[in-house]
Amino acid sequence: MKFVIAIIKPFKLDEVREALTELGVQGLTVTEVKGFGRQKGHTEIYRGAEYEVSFLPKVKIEVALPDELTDRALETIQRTARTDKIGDGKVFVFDLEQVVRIRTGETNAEAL
Amino acid sequence: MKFVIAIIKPFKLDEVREALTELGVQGLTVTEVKGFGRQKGHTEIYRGAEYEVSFLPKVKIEVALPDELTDRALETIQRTARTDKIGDGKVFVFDLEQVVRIRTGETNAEAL
Amino acid sequence: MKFVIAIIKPFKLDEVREALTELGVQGLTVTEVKGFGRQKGHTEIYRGAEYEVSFLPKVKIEVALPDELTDRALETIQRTARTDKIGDGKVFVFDLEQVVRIRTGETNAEAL
Amino acid sequence: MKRLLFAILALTASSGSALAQEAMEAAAEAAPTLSSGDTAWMLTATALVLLMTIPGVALFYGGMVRKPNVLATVMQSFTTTCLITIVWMVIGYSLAFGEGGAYVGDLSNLFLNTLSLEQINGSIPESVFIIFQLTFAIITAALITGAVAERMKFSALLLFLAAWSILVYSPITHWVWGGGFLADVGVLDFAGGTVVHINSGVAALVACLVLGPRTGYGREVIMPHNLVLTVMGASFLWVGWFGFNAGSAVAADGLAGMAMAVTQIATAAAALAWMFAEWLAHGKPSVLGIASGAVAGLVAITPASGFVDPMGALCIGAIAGIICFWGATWLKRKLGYDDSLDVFAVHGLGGIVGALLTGVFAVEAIGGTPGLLEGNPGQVWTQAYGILATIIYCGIVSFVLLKVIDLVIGIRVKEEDEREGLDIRLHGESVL
Amino acid sequence: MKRLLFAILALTASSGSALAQEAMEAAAEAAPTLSSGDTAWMLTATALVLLMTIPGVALFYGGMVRKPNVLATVMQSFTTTCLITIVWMVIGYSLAFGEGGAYVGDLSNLFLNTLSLEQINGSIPESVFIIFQLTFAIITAALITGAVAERMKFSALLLFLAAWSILVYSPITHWVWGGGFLADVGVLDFAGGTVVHINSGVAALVACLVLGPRTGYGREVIMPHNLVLTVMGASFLWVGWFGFNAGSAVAADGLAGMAMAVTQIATAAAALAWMFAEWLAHGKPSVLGIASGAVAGLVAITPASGFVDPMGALCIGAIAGIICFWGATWLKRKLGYDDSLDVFAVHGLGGIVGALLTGVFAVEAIGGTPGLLEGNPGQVWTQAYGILATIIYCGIVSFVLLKVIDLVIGIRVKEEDEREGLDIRLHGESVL
Amino acid sequence: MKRLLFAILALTASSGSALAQEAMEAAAEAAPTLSSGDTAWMLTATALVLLMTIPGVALFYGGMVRKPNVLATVMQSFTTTCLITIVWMVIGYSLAFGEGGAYVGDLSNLFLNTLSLEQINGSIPESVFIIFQLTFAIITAALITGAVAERMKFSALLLFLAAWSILVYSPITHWVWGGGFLADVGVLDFAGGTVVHINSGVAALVACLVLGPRTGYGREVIMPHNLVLTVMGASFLWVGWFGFNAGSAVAADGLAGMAMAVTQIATAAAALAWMFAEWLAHGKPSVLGIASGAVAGLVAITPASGFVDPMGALCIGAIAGIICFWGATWLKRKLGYDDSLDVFAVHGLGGIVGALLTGVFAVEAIGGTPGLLEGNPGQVWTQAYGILATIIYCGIVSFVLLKVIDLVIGIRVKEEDEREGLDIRLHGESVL
Ligand SMILES: Nc1ncnc2c1ncn2[C@@H]1O[C@H](COP(=O)(O)OP(=O)(O)O)[C@@H](O)[C@H]1O
Ligand SMILES: Nc1ncnc2c1ncn2[C@@H]1O[C@H](COP(=O)(O)OP(=O)(O)O)[C@@H](O)[C@H]1O
Ligand SMILES: Nc1ncnc2c1ncn2[C@@H]1O[C@H](COP(=O)(O)OP(=O)(O)O)[C@@H](O)[C@H]1O
Repeated sequence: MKFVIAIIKPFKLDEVREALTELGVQGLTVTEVKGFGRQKGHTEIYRGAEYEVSFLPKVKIEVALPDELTDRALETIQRTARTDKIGDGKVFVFDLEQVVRIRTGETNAEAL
Repeated sequence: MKFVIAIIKPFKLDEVREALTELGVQGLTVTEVKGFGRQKGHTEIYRGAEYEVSFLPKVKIEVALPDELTDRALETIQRTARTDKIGDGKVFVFDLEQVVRIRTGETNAEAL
Repeated sequence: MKFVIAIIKPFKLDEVREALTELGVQGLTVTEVKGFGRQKGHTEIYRGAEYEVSFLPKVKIEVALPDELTDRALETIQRTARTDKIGDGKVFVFDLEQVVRIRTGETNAEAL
Repeated sequence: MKRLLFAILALTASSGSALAQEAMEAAAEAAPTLSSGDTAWMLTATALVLLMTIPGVALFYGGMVRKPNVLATVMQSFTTTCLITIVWMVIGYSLAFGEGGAYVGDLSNLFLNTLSLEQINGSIPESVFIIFQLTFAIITAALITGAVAERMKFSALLLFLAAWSILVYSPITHWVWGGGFLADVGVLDFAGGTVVHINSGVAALVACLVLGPRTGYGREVIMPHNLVLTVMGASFLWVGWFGFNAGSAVAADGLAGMAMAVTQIATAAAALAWMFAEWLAHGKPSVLGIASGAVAGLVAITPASGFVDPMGALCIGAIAGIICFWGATWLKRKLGYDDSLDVFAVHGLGGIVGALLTGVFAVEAIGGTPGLLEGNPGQVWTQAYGILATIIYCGIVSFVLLKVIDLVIGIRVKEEDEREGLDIRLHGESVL
Repeated sequence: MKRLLFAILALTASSGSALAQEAMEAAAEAAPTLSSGDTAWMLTATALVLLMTIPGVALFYGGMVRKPNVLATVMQSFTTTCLITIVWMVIGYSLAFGEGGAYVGDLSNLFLNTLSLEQINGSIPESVFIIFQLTFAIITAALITGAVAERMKFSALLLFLAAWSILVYSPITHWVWGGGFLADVGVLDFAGGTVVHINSGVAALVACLVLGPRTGYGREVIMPHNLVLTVMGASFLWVGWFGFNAGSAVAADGLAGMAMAVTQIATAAAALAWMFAEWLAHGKPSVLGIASGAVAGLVAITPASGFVDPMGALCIGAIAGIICFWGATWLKRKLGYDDSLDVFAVHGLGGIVGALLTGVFAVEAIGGTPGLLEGNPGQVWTQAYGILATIIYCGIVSFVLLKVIDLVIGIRVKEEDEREGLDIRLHGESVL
Repeated sequence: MKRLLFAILALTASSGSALAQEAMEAAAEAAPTLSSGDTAWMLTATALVLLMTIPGVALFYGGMVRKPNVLATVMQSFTTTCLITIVWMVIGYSLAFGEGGAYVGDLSNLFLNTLSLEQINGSIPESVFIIFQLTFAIITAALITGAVAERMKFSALLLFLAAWSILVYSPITHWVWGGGFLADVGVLDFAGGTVVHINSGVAALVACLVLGPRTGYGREVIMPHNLVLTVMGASFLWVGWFGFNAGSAVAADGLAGMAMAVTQIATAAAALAWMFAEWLAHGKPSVLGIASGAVAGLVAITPASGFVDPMGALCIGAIAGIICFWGATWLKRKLGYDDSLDVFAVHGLGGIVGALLTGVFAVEAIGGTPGLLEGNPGQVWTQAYGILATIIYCGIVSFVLLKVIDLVIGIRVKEEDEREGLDIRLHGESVL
């Protein structure tokens, strides 16, 4: 199994989620994060004091997948989250050793 | 060492934390997340416009563990976080290569 | 490639980010989290009801790195995030299998 | 001819105006006329008392619940405002202030059908008096919602508050202010210590007992989610209370001024008393503490505000602050009930303390009635009588009402709704 | 000599005061004098109406947008307050209330250069009248911002509102309250159903049509980020509206009192009507619903508030609540325009309903004019005439203004700005 | 007999009332009587000024600090309200308005022990005057808290403000309004430019210098956490300021009306001036900017509000907006002190600008005193004299007080408390 972390632009979340659902993904977890990268942040000025705000709001999607779905999931995320503007984000793939579904105690493949 | 990510229902957090502490876990990190899964979300209606809110509030626990504690930790989480209702959440286990405690520079086992 | 998760004290974020940038890190992702550990929380009292608040505000930095940068990054984080007081936090290192940059489709090293 | 002479004499009197003034006033009493000054103040006072409920109580309570219930909580105050307005217009006002007898008014003013443009009450338009009094009916009902917060069914709450306002609030108002039996025996209640605060406090206690504690109460962490809202609410309560107490003079005169002054002093005293008591007891002064203390002081000075002087206010405030602190911390824990936002400890206890101390500190030169300290211990008993009557009647009727509603439609939300939060489950909304 | 006798007679009249009073009043009408009571109320009413915009409208709107636009949204109300103040002082007041003709005032009061300390308007200082009226000009402009929220350029908005206030608001005010042609034909508009609400509602509709829908509208989730703010805003609107409607009596008298009473009743009725309609239609009562309903009721009773009685108010409120609910849910979806915060559905529709129903429910004993129900169907047509005149003039001029500004500097922000949020992009600020 | 004739003549005068009116008024002056209209307005004005501090200042400041300090910050305003109420009742009022001499009042009114129901001050009850003035004492102290936000010990702050109110605020009030030496030389300060704003601004500057900058100041990001609160606070300040300035007429008359008008105009002008200055200087107009500008305008018009006309107000506002913008951005950075929320730049500078410009723009027809523009340059010097006296006395005593308190109990929290946030460390609470 793989565990995929995708950092995307917030307004793309619904689109990505729907595309993954169509692919057969049954669950995922979302976190609001702040991203720092090539995309420049902005300046905020409060009564003359300028602050370089280097972080931009992003959304992090975490999703556990059976191996066979991983490539298509990557492709799907990349396609739907893309706006071709800087700051579109990244996808990271990890090896996932074990999964347990809390409600049932099922593990691994069945637990996804 | 292992790194365990557990997605649970928010009101179970204190119970799970206490159970893990009893087990000997010395630290963990908690994030508020939104989960999408088999448990259905709800509908919000604002002046006639219906929005399917597919995400539910969940809590993510991250905890690094020595290998020998992992199984018991998994079991503990599963037992305490369980309500037998859909949406109880998942536990994911990863291999953890290295740990450093910032304050002391200790690494790996001692750093947990 | 490695994926590093660092839990640090919130007011150290800017310092750590700058130090990593100098090292050549091009991007990272930040989440507000709550940490439980050796550092004790505090008590809140509302109209006589005492609540042990065991969680403290922390910041989680996630950064994907080429292997060769990892050691120096670890050292940098540890140096800059350190206050020598309990609760300074931890750094976790994972193996990262794959990276995709959404905007361009570049993968792995080029995608970082 | 006598009148002519009198009038001329008046105009020739030494000061050239004092007597004339008196003559005019005497005449004015004979045939009451509208005073634009008094009317101006009472229009304002009405707006101020409305401000106490929306957004006052709404925010005061909204800040103290957990985040997934904040909209449901502010909605309760807002809806109560609307609901009681209609109830009052349809029947409540008539039952409270219609002629009637010793226990309740009559039905002569249903739907305010007798109200005319020219009708006057004292020196202000009847319409202003009606709406001023309505704002009291509103806040009394809205206060109760704090005790049942985070777990009562919205439909059941509306039913209960409408029925309660008609069957409990209107009659008790009639007893005290509508020429009923408590007025007759001389119970002092300037602005509603009995009618508003003991009344709502007792109903609140009964309601939270009938309803049972919140799921997880005493075991899980149930903390206020945003006390900034609570401080805002307390601020609007304080500012609005000038309308409540000084408005109860129903005139812009020295009595109104004195009521405002003692209100300010008692509130500050109670707030500091609670804060310092907490500082001593728990090691830290909290903003929830000082805000709660301020409300306790406002409550306690309410019945007294037209009867006591600044020193009396200082004492009443300080005593109320400490007793309500004790009620919200020690007593509640001891008795084990879950009055979510301490309506009983603050309004019930505070109202009782205030009503009794009115009997102690009343100053004849201000309100016309001396209190214990001026040698009239009987007033304390009279006050106690009023308190008891209110507690017994309100307690019983509230209990019966809740039980009946529970039987018919149920008063408590499902546990699942409590877990997920009332905002989403009952109202389909959430704060992001 | 006749006068002497009259005066003496007056003082000797049976009641000893009634006649004297009348004599005084008659005299007072001849040479108007300042009434401190009326002035007290109008100073207060002015503060109350200002409260409606800041923080009222600011919060009402601010809570309904998405979080990255909240500061931009509250800033629009705040800046409008400042901008219109200057516009009004420089020229707006003169155009609205300067002598002039049937369509617009003249330029005799530019920069308020004729204002003196002693100048009186009725029984209050001219200065108070000017600022009271200013607060109406402010809120009318501020209301429009709700329709263009989350996507209009700040600079274009300021330009538009300044020009609109001069070219649309001031003339229409003159038509109705400045002795213009709508006043002449007998259009009833006690506190601004036409001048304020239909006017802002129509401008809002035009503006959101010219501007186009928000990016993602209808496809993406665009939800209110914090309805606690919206409830607070609705509360300040409600409380402040007492100044709006009862203040429009420009005196602290029975008419002001009646205006306050009917305002309270209609608002509650509309709020409950909207809430129950929603409960039926969508299964849940929402706080956004009841708050919107309250505002709809406030809007609808505005033109009627000095003309109808409590029963009329109850009907007007209930009808307006349901129609505005229908407008904000069904009609808007049907027509497909993106009026971000439903300014047209609430203020436009609500204003039209209220203006028409004023013609239906007007009671001669209250405002001097009978309505349809008292056998004067013509009044409904007169009302319709006023509505139409306002819609046509306001619609055309608003459209032209927006098109011109669009040509010159552009009226819409870049899509990127919309995506990232106006707070950061236009104002360099954010809520953490 | 003369009086009789006069009275009859009065009643027979051509208009039938004008002369009678005058006769009455003349008589009234001889023996002052209560005016219900004036009293109505002053009751209201008192509520409005209280609104300025709670929730006004509390929110204005609370929104500008970092989130972990927001409760501590609003608590400072709330507690100050309570504390100064008691201080004022016990001794402050007596020192400020007791007979006394040129520099300070006497102790004849300790604990308000001479206050009676009938006592009158001008045309309003003494009780109302006392509480109205109390609200000024409250806000002056509360304003100071902005300079020491996020790092001062709560206990030390309470001690300092209590002592400061007694030793600085009361005497300076006596100088200007209590018949003291600044009144004698003819310093114009209608509503407190000197007494309230320069005074609090200077104390604030001294306090932040003695306290030292916040940990991380100038290096770390220290940004306002929620400017919605700040805009709300600014709104309540603005609305409440009508009570502050128009209330300082202590009557509901033409002067009150004019004060309200110029307040509105100057505020709008200053807000826009700050906003446009910032737009030019930094490329973006910010909501913090326009809100700050509004407060700067309110401050600057305060001393002038009973003395200038609308054009003067426009100028004063515009000038103050720009100077305070310069003070909060350029000057503060240049001098390097850390006045957390710019109390000195807004209230100190704004107060000085306003006090001086009062001497420039004063109009004899309004306030009885001509200014520079009407050929009386001396008034500017008189104003400067008042400013200097205040700065010197306030500066020295504030400094000594702080140093003494620092020696005895320490005035600054531990660095750890600053890092973790005052809410949790000092008050055991947090906003979730
Ligand atoms: N090395 C990295 N480790 C973790 N997160 C990263 C890394 N690089 C980028 N990110 C995340 O991806 C987001 C987008 O990256 P950015 O460099 O701005 O644009 P792009 O993805 O188009 O190159 C960043 O805001 C950050 O959240
Ligand atoms: N494949 C997945 N990857 C990541 N998170 C998941 C995945 N499946 C479920 N989750 C998380 O677990 C939560 C519970 O899952 P759900 O399917 O609703 O119920 P259950 O765990 O009882 O089957 C989800 O809300 C989501 O946060
Ligand atoms: N085993 C762990 N797994 C995950 N997070 C941990 C673990 N131990 C500590 N942490 C995180 O690190 C933070 C600091 O740890 P703590 O024990 O308080 O101090 P120190 O790092 O100085 O030993 C905690 O608040 C928590 O967020």
